[in-house]
Parts: sequence; C-alpha cells; structure tokens
Amino acid sequence: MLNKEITFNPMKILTSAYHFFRPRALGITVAFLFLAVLMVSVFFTSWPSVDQLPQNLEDPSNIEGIGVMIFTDFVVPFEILSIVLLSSMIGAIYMAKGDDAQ
Amino acid sequence: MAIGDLAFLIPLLPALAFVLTFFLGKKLPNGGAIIPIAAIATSFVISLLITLNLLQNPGEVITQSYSWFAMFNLGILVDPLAAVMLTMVTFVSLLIHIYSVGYMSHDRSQSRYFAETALFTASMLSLILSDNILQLFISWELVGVCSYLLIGFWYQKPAAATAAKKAFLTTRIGDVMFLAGIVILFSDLFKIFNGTIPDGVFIMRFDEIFAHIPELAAMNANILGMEVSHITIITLLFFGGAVGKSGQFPLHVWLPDAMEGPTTVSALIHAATMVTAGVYLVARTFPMFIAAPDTLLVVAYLGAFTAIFAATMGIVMNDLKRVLAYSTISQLGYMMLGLGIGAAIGAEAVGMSIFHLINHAFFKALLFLCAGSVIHAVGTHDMRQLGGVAKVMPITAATMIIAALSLAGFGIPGTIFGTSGFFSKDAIIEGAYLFGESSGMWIPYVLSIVAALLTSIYIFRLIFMTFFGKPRTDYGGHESHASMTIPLSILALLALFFGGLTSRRFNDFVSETFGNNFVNMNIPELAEMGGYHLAAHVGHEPVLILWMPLIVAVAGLLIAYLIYGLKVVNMDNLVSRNNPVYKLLYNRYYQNAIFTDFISVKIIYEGFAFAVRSIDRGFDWVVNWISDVTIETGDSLRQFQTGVIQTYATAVVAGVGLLIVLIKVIMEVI
Amino acid sequence: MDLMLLAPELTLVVTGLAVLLIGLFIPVGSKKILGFLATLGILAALALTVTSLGTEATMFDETLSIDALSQFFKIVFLVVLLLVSIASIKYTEGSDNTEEFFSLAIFATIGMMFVASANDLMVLFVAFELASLATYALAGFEKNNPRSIEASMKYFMIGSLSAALLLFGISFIYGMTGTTSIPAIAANAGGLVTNPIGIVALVLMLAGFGFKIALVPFHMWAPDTYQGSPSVVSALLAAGSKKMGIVAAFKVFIIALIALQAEWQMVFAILAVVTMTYGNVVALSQTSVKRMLAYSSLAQAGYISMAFVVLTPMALGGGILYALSHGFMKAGAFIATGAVVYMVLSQNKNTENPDHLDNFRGLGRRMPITALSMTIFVFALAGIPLTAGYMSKFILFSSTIQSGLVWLAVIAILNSALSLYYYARVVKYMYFLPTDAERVSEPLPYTIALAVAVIGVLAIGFWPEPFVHWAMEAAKVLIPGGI
Amino acid sequence: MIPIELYVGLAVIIFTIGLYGFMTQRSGIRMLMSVELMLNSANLNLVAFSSYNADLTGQVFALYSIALAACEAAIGFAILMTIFRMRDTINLDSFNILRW
Repeated sequence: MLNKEITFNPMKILTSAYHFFRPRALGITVAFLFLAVLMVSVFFTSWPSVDQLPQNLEDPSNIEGIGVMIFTDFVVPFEILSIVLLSSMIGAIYMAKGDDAQ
Repeated sequence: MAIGDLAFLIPLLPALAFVLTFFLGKKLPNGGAIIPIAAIATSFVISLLITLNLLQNPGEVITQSYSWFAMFNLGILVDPLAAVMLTMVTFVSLLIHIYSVGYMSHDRSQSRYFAETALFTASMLSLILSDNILQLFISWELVGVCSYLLIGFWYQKPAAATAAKKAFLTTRIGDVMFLAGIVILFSDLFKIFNGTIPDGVFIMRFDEIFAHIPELAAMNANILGMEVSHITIITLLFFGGAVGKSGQFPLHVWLPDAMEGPTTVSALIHAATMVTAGVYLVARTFPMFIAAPDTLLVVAYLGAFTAIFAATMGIVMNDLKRVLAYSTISQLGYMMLGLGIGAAIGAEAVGMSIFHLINHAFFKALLFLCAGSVIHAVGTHDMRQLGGVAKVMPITAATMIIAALSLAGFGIPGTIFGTSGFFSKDAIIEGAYLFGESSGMWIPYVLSIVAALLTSIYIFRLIFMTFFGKPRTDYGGHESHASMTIPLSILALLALFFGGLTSRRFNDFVSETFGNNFVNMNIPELAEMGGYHLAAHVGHEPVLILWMPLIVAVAGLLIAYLIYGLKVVNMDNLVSRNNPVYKLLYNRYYQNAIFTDFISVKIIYEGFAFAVRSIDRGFDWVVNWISDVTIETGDSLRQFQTGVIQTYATAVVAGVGLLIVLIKVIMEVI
Repeated sequence: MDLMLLAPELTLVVTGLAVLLIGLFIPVGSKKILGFLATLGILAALALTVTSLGTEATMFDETLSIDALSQFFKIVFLVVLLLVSIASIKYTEGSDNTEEFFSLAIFATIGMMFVASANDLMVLFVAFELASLATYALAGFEKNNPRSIEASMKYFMIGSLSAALLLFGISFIYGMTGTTSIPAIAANAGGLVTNPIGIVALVLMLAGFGFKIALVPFHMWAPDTYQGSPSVVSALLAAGSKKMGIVAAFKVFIIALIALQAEWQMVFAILAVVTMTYGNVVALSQTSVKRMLAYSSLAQAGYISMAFVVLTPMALGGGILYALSHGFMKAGAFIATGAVVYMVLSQNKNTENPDHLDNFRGLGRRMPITALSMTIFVFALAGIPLTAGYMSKFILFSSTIQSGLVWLAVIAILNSALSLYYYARVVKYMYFLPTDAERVSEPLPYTIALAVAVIGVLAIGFWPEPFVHWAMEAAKVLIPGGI
Repeated sequence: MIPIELYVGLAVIIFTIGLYGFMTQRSGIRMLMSVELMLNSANLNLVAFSSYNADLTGQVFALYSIALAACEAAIGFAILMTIFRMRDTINLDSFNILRW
C-alpha cells in the first residue's frame, strides 16, 4: 500500500495528466491565451500614479469621503441600485418560490 | 392645362378601387368588379385627354413635385413617353377587367382578384408617372409584390405557389441590381453636390440626374484592371433590373411559369404591366444609356439573343399559354434590341421600341384573351388535344388570327397597309440593319430576322393546331359571352389598324420625350460623349431589306401550313424523343432544370446568386459542389450552437482574446 | 437642474411600485387591471418624454445628460415596452404573478432609459445591470417550462460573464484616465492610445456591449434565449435590450473612446461582416420561427454595426433610425409569433414546439390580422420599400457607399437579398400552404399591439422625413462637428 | 511603494482563474463562484487604481459592484433552485434542449 503510493510510475502520471487535461484542454488553452495577452498588456503599460499616496494621519479612513461621494457625485447610481436590489429581490423570490403558493 | 392637374388621379383611382373592392367587394355582385372598372375607365379618359393635349404641344409636359423627405421628392411627370404608356396601360387593363367579369364569374374569390388587379394596375401607373427614380423603384417593387399575389392567386395549387415564388425571387435578383444602381447613382450625385444640396433640388429626379450625366461619365472606377465609367456601371445595373422584370435572358425563367395564374392575369402581366416595366425603365433613363455605349451594346445583343432564343422554344411547346409566354419573351427581346440600336439612331430608338411595346400590348392581350376564351370554353390548354375550334368559336378564331398576323408582321412596306405589329417590328429590324451598317456589327440584325421567321412559324403552328383540322379529342365548347368577345373585337381592331394609322407620327411624338420644359437633352451630344456618331434616320435602306421582314413572315406561314395544315412532313419522326435537336428544344435547352434546380433553388436561395451563371452542363459538378458546400457550411455553422453553456462561455472568452490579438496585429501591420 | 426631465423615469418607478403593491391585495381574477395600469403609466411616461423633446441638460454633477440622443432612445425603449405591455395583458391573463411580470418589465426599461442618458460609466454600468437583472427573471417567467428556465439560465450565465468582462474593462479605463465620466475620459484618453492596455479595455467593453447587441461571437445565448423565453419577453429583449447595448456602445466608443477610433472601427468592421453573414446563413435552415427571428436579429445587429465603421453623421443617423425601425419590426414580429403561440397553446396545452413553422400554415385564413401584420414585419425586416426597414437600410447603405466602403455595402446588400428567402418562407407558410383548421378569434390585446407596431413601421416607411430629421439630430450629439 | 503592476497582475490572474472555472466547471454553483471571482478581481483593480490615482471614485464603484454582485448571486441561486427542482441536478452542461 505504502509502496504503491511512492512508486514513480511515469506512464501513470502521464495517463492521469491526460485524463485531467483532455476535457479541459480547450478551456486551458483559451484561459492561457487570455492571461498571456492581458499580462503582456498590463506590464507593457505605463500606469499613471501619484508619487506619494495621500495620507491623513489624524483620520486614516476614507469612509467619510466615500459617503460624501455616494450622496453627491454618484447619487444617481445609488438610486438606480435601489431599484436593482428591489427588482432582483422580486425576481429571486419569484423564481425561488415553489408552486405550492397557488 | 386643367386636365393635366388631374394626372395624379390616374394611379390614385385604381388604388382607391383596390381599397374599396378589398373591403366591400364580397357584398357586391360580380365581386365588386364595377369599382375597378369604373376607376380604370376614368383613369383612361384622363390619360387619353392628357395625351391628346400633349399631341398639340409636345414641349409642354406636366410636372408636379412635392418634397418628401430630405432631398427626395414625390412627383408626377407626364411627357410623351409616359402619356402613351398611361393610355395604353389604362386601356388594356380596362378591357382585361371587363373581360374578367365573364372569365372569373365562377371563382369564389372574385373580389380578391379584382382588388389585386386594381392594385397591380395602380402600381404600374404610378411607376409610369414617377418623376424620380426612387418613387419609380418603390412602384417597381409594388408591381413585383402584386405579381407575386396574382400569379399565386390559386394558391391551393402547389404549382401556382411555386411559380409565384419563382417569379418573385427571380425578378428580385434584378431588383437587387437596380437598387445597387440607384444607391451608386445617389452617392455619386451626392458627391457631385459636395454633400450640400440646395433647397428645392431633388437629386433623384430625372431632370437632375440627366443634367449631371457628363459628371457621372467622367467618374471612373477600376474594375479588374479596366477603367469603367460610373455611368456604364449604373446603366448596366439598371439594365440588370430591366432584365429581371422584362424577362430577358437569363432571368426569363419566371415568365413561362407565371402561366399558373388566371389567364387574364397572364394577359395583364404580358401585355400591359410588369414586363413592360423593364423596357420602360430603359426608355425613361435613355439619356444615361446613350452616354454609356458599352451598355447599349449589351442591351442590343442581349435583346437580339433573347428574341431568337425564346422563339426557338416557342416552336416546340404544346401548351397554348406557354407558346404565348415564349412569344412575349421573344418580343420583349425585340423591344430591348430596339432600345439598344439607339447607339446608331439616337432618340428615335425609344420611339420605335415603345411603338412596338404598345402594338405588342394590343396583340398580345388579344392573343391571351383569345387563348383564355378557348380554355374557358374547352377546358384544356394542350394544343395536341385541340383542333377545329374555329368551327365552334368563330369570333375568337377570327380575332386570334388577326392577332397572329399582327405578331408575325404582315404588311406592305412603304404604304399604310399593314398590321400594327408589322410597322413596329419592321422598324426595329430596319434599325438593326442601320446599326449593322454604322458599326459593322451584323449579328443583331441576323438574329432578329431569323427570329422573325421563327415567330411566324410558331404562331401559325398554334393557329393551325388549335383552330383548324379535325378535333383531336372530344370537347364541348361554345362561343364565349359578349363581355368576353367585345373586348376581343376592340383589341382586334387596334391590332389591325393602330400601327398603320399612327406609324410616323407616333415615333416623332415619343422621340420628343427628351426635349421639353422638364428635360432638354441633346442626344447627339451625349452620343459624342460616349464616343460615337448617330447615323441617319430610318427609311433609306435597300428595297430588299425593306421587304425582308414580310418575306420571312410569309415563309413562316407557308412552312407552318405545310407541316401543320397539310401535314406534308410526318411529325412523328421529327418529334421523336430520339431526335437530339427536338429533345434539346423540348426541354427548353434544359434551362429549366438548370435554372430552377440549381440557380433558383440552391444558388440564389443559398446566397450565391451571382457566383455561378452558366447554362453549360459541363459545369454541373462545379455548381453541385458549390451548393453542397454552402449547405454544409450552413449546417456545420449551426453545430456551433451546442446548447451547452460552457461552450458559449468559451466562445466569448476566446472571442475576446482573439480580437485583442487580431487588433494588435492589424494595427502593427497598417 | 430641472427634475421634470427625470419625470418619465420617476413615473415609471411609481407605476412599477404601484403595480407591485396593488397586485398584493387583489384576487387573481381581477389582476387584469394591473396590465391596464402599467400601460397607462407607460403612456404617461411616453407623453412626458415627448413633451420634453428638444431640451438639453446635464444633471447630478454631469452624471446624467439629457439630449437628442438619449431622448430618441428613451422613446424607442418606451415604445417597445408599450407594445410588450399591451400584448402582455393577454399573456399574463389568469396568472397569479401578473404584478411581478409588469413591475420587472418596467424596472428593466428604467435601466435601459438610464443607460440612454448616462454620462458616467458608473451610471451606465449600474443601469446596464438593472436592465439585465430584471430580465433574467422575466426570461424564466414560465417556471414550469424547461425551455423557459433554460433560456433564463443561459441568459443569466453569459450575462454575468459579460458583466464581469465589462466591469474589468471599465476598471482599466478608470485606471488609465482616473475618471469614470464619459467626457472626461475623452479628454484624458492619451494613455489609452499609447499603451497596449487601451485595446484590451476596448475589447473587454465591447464584449460587454456585444453580449447585449448579440454580435458574433458574443451572441450564442441569443438564439436559445429568444426561442425559450415567452414571446413578449423575447420582444422586449430583441427590440429593447439590444438597443440598450447599441446606445451604450455609441456613448462609450464614439464619445469616450474616440481617440481609439481606428481600433474599434476595425473591430466593428470585422464583427459587422461576420455577424450579418452568420446570422443570415444560419437563419436559412431554422424551423422555429422565434429562433429564425433571433438569427435575423443577429443580422440586423450586423447592419446597425456598420454605422460604427462608416462613422459619418448620415451613417450614424441611419443606424439610429434603424434602431427605431428595428424596435417596431422586431417587437411586432415577436408579438405576432406570441399570438400564434398563444393560439396553439390554447388549443393544445402540451404542444412541443408552439412556434414551429408548421403552426403558421394557413395562418392567413386562421388569424388574418396577425398574418397580415407578420407579413408586413418580415417584409420590413427584409427591407421592402415603403416600410421602415427599407428607409433605414437605404440611408445606412448609401452612406456606406458614399464614404467609399463599397465592399461593405456590397456584402450588406447581398446579405439582405439572401435574407428575403427565410422571410418569404414565413409568408409562404402563412398564405400558400393549405390548412384544414378553422378560423380562430384573435386576442384583442395582441391585435392592438400589432396594430400599433404596423402603424409605426408604415409611418416610417411612408413619411420618413420627420424621423430621419430626428435621427440626424440625435446623431449630431455623437459627432457635433461631423467627421 | 509596491508597483501598481503587481496589483493589476494579481487581478488579471484571479480574473483568469475565474474565467477558467467558468469555462470548465459543470456545476452551476461553481460557475457562480467563478463569476464572483471575476467581479472581485475587477473590484481589486478599481480599488488599487483608486488609491494610486488619489481619487475615491474607484472605491465607490467597488462598493456598488459588490452590491450588484450580491443581486446577481441572488437571482442566480434562484434560477439554480428552479433547475434543481425540475431536474434534481445543477450540472448545467446536460441542460441543452435549446440548440442548433
């Protein structure tokens, strides 16, 4: 039993690798293509960034800033989000409830 | 001028009649036939009055234009060309409608019939009246839709439904070319105006188009290494549309099958509406064709070829209506030839061609209505089962013989004695002679004279087989009702005398279409632009040439009489299935097998309409291969849609990845 | 800032909530009133939108912009919703869940309308998701029908995948430009042009929008979902939600990413050709009418995409007009199919494929109004003159030729000629194939919806002037000076 | 300071893992989890860019997208429940009545 587990059987490894990869070959290929393209793009891009991260020693959190933005600049998406929540709730409850309701 | 203001009523009344008949027809006697008859009769009166007015003063044409949207307009234009067409269409359509009252009296869906024919007439009339190419195209499509409805009138019959579809789709190929021509024309004109069109200028109106012919001719496109002028491309595409509608080779395949509708519909399609639309289109835009000599050559050659091609098939058909159908194709070939020889004789060609169109309308409507009368009484349209009908139906027989004489072109050159068909066909054949003389190209002339001989043979074969000899089968039969014979007699009179009475005058009248207060074209100058000179007028040919058409017509009559009247030749040997020539002709050059099965069904349906157009059976395997590949492509493309969600996701992601790579590569390369 | 400009959206929200609440308290038998209520609310919203035509404004710190383009598309969405809502009065009859249906449809349309007026990627994304999430449940509305559930599942899965792709793309745009505001992105787009990430972000966002527009290869959910969903929902998806993808793409590509013009014109050129050809070729052999309409809808998306490639004011006007025409034609065709399905199912509840072509046999006799409307819609889709489809195609194709892209126009014209085959086949089945079935009475709501759509199709066909003018105004928003 | 490329690279890797899972998993729940991975990698991106650009917009966006992800999960699970009731399985690859 113990012997069997540590036996180095290249054929068996290849076979199990084959069985692992064969049904996933397309997915793996596509994912690698995607990863390679994106990685190359990301690392060949010169990202704009500030030299020094802004730090406010007295209040390191930015919750307040976010809160202000939610209710000023981005209040429209916030309001839409409320409808999104409502409609997904309606949708989810409708789909999930069984027919016994009737 | 007052009557000219009513011109808009000409198409409007039949259109209203369509609406009324469609909704009320069922409640009225005879399917409400009185409504379209009254409407078309009024239209006819208006057209006739306008034409008579115009005869006094051909330079003062009627034009009315209203802005439609952007730089397009709706409008009417009644010039000599339109006036004669309007009069002819309303008149023939009126007679056919009157005749239909008797002919369709036993059909349950009479009201639908009358509604549809009224719409058919209305759309044809609006096609003729259009003063701009866009409106013309819309009516053109409407005519196509109506023909679809009418050919498939008895839609319970599978053959009728198939024929309707075939007509619709085959003419549709032409329509696509026509549309492409319009689109190119539009964008060229837009370019000429530099994109800013002044108010009140409607760029698709004929006067505007014609005024810019020089600029269009100056634009060149490079196609396969050849410099081709834009005007040539546009006119070729327009002609493509005409080929489809007017049943020229190779898009003629729908016409013989269009027989599946009621015979009156065939008469309407063959004589007054639909098929003449193509000829009218070429005539209407003739100044553009004159400036594109290459297109005119194509028109002339294709017309001549169609004339003889269809005539050879007319000889061997045994179905009464099919013979007439091929005869129509052949005569349309003559009309196209008449327009094509405009390269030699200028605007007069339009006069000649339209003259033949009008005369053809009379005798072809007559032929069809007579055939309808025979079929109505006897109940079959196989000529082999007929014979001796003249005894039971004397009026029908007499009028049919008159029509046949007119079609074959009997008359004495140089006098006013002759049938209508003689004057117009003779003129076209002589024009073809002049064309040969001035350009050295004799093929159209030779083809047209041989086709004249064949015409004479097939039409008298029909007469002898149907009306003379002994009845071959047992059929009852009686002379038709007066509502049918009176239109026959009127048409017979016209087929006999119209040509002789109007001959010269008509030509001059129609030829003035391009010089008036709406358009004023200098045809010889346009011809100069196309790079050739116009020859002298018709009428100075050698005597033999003048008499030639009559000689071949008489020869044809004699041949037909010998074979079918006296039976000096035993037809059994000739028509045996082993005779390869007969077999070829009888199977209509196998074009039905090839066109229907391959081109219509597989290629066009599958999207390779323009890829393969060869009637050579040697190319069979190529055709087969291509259509197989298309079908297989369609089917295998379908297989991508596996229904498995993971596959879909993979397609999306792979698509994103590939597109990124593709764009990067392309952007690097460019 | 004039809150009246948001009145249509607010009216719809109130209508949706009212329908939902009232639905809780009334018995199943009288739930029909909800449909009328919803229709009234939609009409009110439509009227409010029409009265505010011609105004231009930006609201809420420039996150919303009201202009000719957004007004145009809002009206498209409202009209489609109106058609769907009228037809649904019959479709939901006798159902216990009428209120869910109508409120979800209304909320989805609110999302579409906000996309049309979004001036900020954040608004755009959230509204986009609203339109998606609300329709996921609608697609699976017949929850005992495995087809409907499968349609919903596929729509949802591919939808959430493309939402993720879209968000990922937006994050890169935000990273390079430091903002999500559409005009500000256009001003700071320098980094996107010089760096490879620009193309990546472009394609990722295209995948997000292409999912809604149903461009090949992001289309694969569309035939399945259109076929499986209830017909009225398919109408909403094909006629409304597809236009949302188009207007979003207009805003993001033409306004925000105009600096990447060469790149996305290339992408759209490829996708337009592939999409229209694929759609038409595959539609040839379909026997399910809804599936056939789905593939034809692919083809139409391909035509509209040509506007991106040509990018002249006229082409964009043509594309925008096409969006309106397609709204009428496609919604009408799906609703007509819905009427047939309704008829088939009411005769035999267990029919396997109620939208199979065989059920259209002799429809000209059985349901004359439906058959006539369907004929008009398919002919309009094929581009027969005097219909909306012809006018839009004419403007779009001729502007293509005019700007020198003859090859593209030739492909498009050939494609539209090819498409006539499968459209004419439907007409053939309806009018030329015999049937021994009796005439059936046509449900009134369906008939009214069809009549409205027919009027729309013919109005644009017969009197295009005001519509063309209007579409051109909308196009001016995208390229103010013209290119 | 950590270069921003590392954050973005991490986000890309997580996104690809999500994509891979979405393309290869048969179970509906696992596919939903993959979608969450993708959405969250986008959030990571947004937040990283937000702090490196000294602009809070990205963080607000991330908050919104978290809420959206929750809604999406809710609908997704409801659809999966319906499928499970109907089929007794949530292996989505066997669910293909609609095809071709």
